[in-house]
Amino acid sequence: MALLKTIKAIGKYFYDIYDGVTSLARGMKVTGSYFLKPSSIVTQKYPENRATLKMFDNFKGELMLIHDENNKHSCNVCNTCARRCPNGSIEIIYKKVEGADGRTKKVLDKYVYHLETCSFCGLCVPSCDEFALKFDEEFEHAVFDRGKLTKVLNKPGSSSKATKE
Amino acid sequence: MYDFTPFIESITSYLNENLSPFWAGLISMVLLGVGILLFYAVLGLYLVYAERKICARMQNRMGPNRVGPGGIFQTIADLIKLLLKELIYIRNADSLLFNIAPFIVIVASIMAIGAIPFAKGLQAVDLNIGVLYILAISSMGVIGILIAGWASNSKYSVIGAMRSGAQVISYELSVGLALLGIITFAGSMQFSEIIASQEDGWWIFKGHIPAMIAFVIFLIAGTAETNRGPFDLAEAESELTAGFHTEYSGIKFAFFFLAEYMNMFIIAAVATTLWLGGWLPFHLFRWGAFNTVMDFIPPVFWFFGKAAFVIYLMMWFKWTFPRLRIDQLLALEWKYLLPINLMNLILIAFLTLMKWHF
Amino acid sequence: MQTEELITLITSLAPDQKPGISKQYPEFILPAEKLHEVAKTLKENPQTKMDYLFSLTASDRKDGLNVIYHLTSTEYPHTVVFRVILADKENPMVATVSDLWSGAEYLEREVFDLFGIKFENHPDLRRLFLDDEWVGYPLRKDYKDSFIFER
Amino acid sequence: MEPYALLTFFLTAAVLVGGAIAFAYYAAPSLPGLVKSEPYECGIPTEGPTWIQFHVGYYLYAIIYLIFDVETVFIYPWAVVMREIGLTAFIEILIFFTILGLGLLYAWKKNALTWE
Amino acid sequence: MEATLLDFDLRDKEEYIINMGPQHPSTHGVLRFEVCLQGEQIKYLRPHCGYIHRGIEKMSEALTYPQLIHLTDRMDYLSAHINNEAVALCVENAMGVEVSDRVKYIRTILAELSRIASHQLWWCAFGMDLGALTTFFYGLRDREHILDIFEETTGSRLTQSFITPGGLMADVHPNFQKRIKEFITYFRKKLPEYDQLLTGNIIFRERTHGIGVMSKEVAIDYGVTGPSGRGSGFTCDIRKIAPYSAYPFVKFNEITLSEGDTYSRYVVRIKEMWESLNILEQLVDNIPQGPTMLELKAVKAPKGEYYQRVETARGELGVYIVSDGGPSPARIHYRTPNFSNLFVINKLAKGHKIADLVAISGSLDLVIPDIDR
Repeated sequence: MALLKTIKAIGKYFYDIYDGVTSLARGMKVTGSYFLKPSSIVTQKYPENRATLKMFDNFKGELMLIHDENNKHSCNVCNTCARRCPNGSIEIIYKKVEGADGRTKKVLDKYVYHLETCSFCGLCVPSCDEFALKFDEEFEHAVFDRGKLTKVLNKPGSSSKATKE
Repeated sequence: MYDFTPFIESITSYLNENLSPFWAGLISMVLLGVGILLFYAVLGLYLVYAERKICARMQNRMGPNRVGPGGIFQTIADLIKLLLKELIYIRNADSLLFNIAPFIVIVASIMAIGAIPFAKGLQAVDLNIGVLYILAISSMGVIGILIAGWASNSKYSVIGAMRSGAQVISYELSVGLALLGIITFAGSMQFSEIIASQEDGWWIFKGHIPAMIAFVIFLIAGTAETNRGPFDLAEAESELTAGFHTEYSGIKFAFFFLAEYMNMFIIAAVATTLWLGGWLPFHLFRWGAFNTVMDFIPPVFWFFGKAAFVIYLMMWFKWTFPRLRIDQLLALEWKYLLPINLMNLILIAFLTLMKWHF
Repeated sequence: MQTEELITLITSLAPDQKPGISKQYPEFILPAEKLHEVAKTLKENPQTKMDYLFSLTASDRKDGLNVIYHLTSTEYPHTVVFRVILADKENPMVATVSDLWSGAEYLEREVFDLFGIKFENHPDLRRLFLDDEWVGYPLRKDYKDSFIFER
Repeated sequence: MEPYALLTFFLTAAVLVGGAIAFAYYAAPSLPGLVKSEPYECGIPTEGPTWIQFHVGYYLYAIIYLIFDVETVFIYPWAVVMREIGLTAFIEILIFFTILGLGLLYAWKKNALTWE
Repeated sequence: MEATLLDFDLRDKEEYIINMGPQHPSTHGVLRFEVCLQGEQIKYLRPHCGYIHRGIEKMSEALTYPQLIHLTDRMDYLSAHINNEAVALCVENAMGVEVSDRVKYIRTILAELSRIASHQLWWCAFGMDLGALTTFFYGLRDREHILDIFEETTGSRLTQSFITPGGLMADVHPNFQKRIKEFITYFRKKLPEYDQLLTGNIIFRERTHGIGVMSKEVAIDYGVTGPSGRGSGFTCDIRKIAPYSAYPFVKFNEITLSEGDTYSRYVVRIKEMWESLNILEQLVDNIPQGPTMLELKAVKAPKGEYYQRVETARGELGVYIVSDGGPSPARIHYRTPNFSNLFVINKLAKGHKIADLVAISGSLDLVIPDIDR
């Protein structure tokens, strides 16, 4: 009985060696095969491929106010987006203008967007009933000065579609 | 063909004829020193670059590709960076030992190169106990690691030093016993004679399976001796942050880094010389034409080609396997490698006795 | 065990229990001094075997600090919620259940850290997330400090 | 050249290390600080002394190593002359290895080869 | 329960205390282990957390329910979809509304994709912990495919904020189904590679077998859930116990192993990836038509208390909402899986070596922001 046990132990000893060597060889086969396949390289040369780099359709890059070709946006200063933003990243500065019909109207002065506090949750875009907002594909946000992250989204000289008359 | 002996002899004789013996000796020393430095620097930089490229390819990456074509000057840029980095001194560290540790590591790796035959006649010293000399010198490096870990006065470093202590007491044996097999076959410890004994075939082929087993064991133990993955317990990045060289910065760290690669080269060079025929070209029986073509390739290329193959194997290990634990490291040596090694040596002795090797 | 049986069992242990507000799970409002006893019985009773405490938390309500225990069994599909209301906000105190469920030790430390509820017989009651020098208990409604930003 | 070659190697190493450190000493910036000179322990100050008596689990291995390493040195001369002496050397080494192997087996059986 | 106080008293004697973390390559975040060593053996260890405590629960008290999701994204950022789903389900339950089947299906698909992505990241980080550096890149390479699907549909790769109370932020991208099917075939080919590289490897097996054994009782006692608990035989899969979203419609197995060591925790995760692929395959072709957002006037939970359990990639996530009937919760508590999974580590690592601690903490798959919240 003891002999059988010893033989078994010795058998297991050699099986372990065989098992170990083959298992190591299997692992080496994987890495070795990738070594021989340059086509399997998945990394990209980033700044060089900037021209061909395309983000996905829905990519949430940076908030922007949509301007049409006449430099008009459709923000009507309802402040919903600012209220919906969990971080207070949107500040809408407006001025009161007397309209043609004599009533005072809110007109967008500055649409301030704090990129530094934005967490890209995307709550602002669907909240807008006028579809005035969207995310663009800009992803290179790095700047040296934090102040540069505070952006004014309405372009200079632009006006709202609502205050056309 | 491609014999370096006349070239070197002509230099020495030229110096001896034109200068006094003292100056001739000094100038030849300086020439040799410059040669070593150049060789060391080029080889070190090339090996670091090769490792980066190889591991990148295995990991589906591109590897260095910014500095120079294909990133070939990346390591030079790194070297300059490391040279210009601040040398941080650790409070309460043993400053003498702390500073001497990189020196010991570098000395071990440089002095071992002295006995390696790169080509016919291109060997600094052809000691009659060359194998023993390399074995003795290269194990000095571990002492440097031990000192570095202990002197840093950092807990991670001390644990790393303890681990390298465990490594030195284990793998030294396997390296020695694996080498003994070929010494038994060749009947000499002199590198030139070992190479001469392989004129008619490399030992890895002539020695049948026992020689191959010895080769594999030597590779495993050699990888462990150089503190490389999967045996990099002394620096074990994920456990000890950087192990024994946690506290070393700038150029002092670079020495440990460089020495690791040089030790790898030394192990590869020894494996090449003993098993793969050193600088001898690859010959097949009776294929006269094939053998002539092989002879045209200079021996230096043969040597470095074979060494590069062994180095590639070691890098392949490192980038595939997980790291061993300290008790497994010891168990692997004492329960597997050592008994196999002893049996293997008896087999080799038997083969030698019966003259069954070619 | 059905909800009715649970109610009878708990009522027999703590006669002054009150049914809680949750509609999701059977909930009981227990007096602080009875909590440990009831919890122990529910854990050890072979018919209930409430061996898995999946949530222990607190909330600051008008009637005092509530400590809420969510218990379930890994054998039976029943879940029970205990609530202990500590009206004394200066020195709220309740017995620890960390001797029954080891996981409770750290959950209680978290509650102590953020609500200041002390757990009697807790083996290691220290702050978990905040510094030991932190003043006040942030999740209480009356907590004020300079970091709080009013919208 | 030959007699001084190894000395040259040693001196080259000294020049390399000394030169590079000297260069770094002058070229690299040096802004020592109290925090900077602390040993690294993941950002937390070290607690207690580092150099205390350290329990290592492999002292038994160390003793066996000592034995085996000395024995290995004995085998080197044998290996060189094995070819010339032949059968006698083979039988002698067989006896030598039997004794050595028994020692290893004994250590194995005694669980000296298991990390406690 | 072994008393921590007793351990604490031992510190008076001369001991070798070493800090692992907060800046350590293998703690996967800012967590600190105070480890007491004897040689290489761990006498005891104490986890210290709070380095990344942001007070999400306090912040949430000032936010409306739809706004909560951008914070839950950042708890366990590797299963952001599932965290969002938990909040969404809890609020929907409170309001007594039910989303359309389309939303349920898409939520479940996204959740299973996150689970695979999370396990992939865990796999590569676990290999790194054990010193196999190549695994890291293979795992990330395959994870990119899932992140691309996420990016195309939700616009973000990590903190997606896509599942919201009442439905989804938007409908899925037209390529959604095609890409998932491509991914399933791709990943079915790559998963055996994981086994060849790591699972079968003798060094790996020796490193993980019998290390950090957690019995079923200990797992239940500490509330260790998810793959870590299931590796000990604790059947704690909320997808089976209390099915939500589209899980009642699919057939899948709860993977449990009884050994409870590091290796079985590893195997559970590998098998879960296969199982998640099966779930995806069942769902992806059958997404029904329907609205993706409920027409809700205002997202307000009625007065009361609500609890919702979901299964994230790391275990049971509970969302506990106390509402006063207002637009924002009076108190919200997240019972996070990693919190419970972390504190069992002293029990597991005691007596093992420092290298094993790395393996054990890796096998528990800790995400530190989820502990600290």
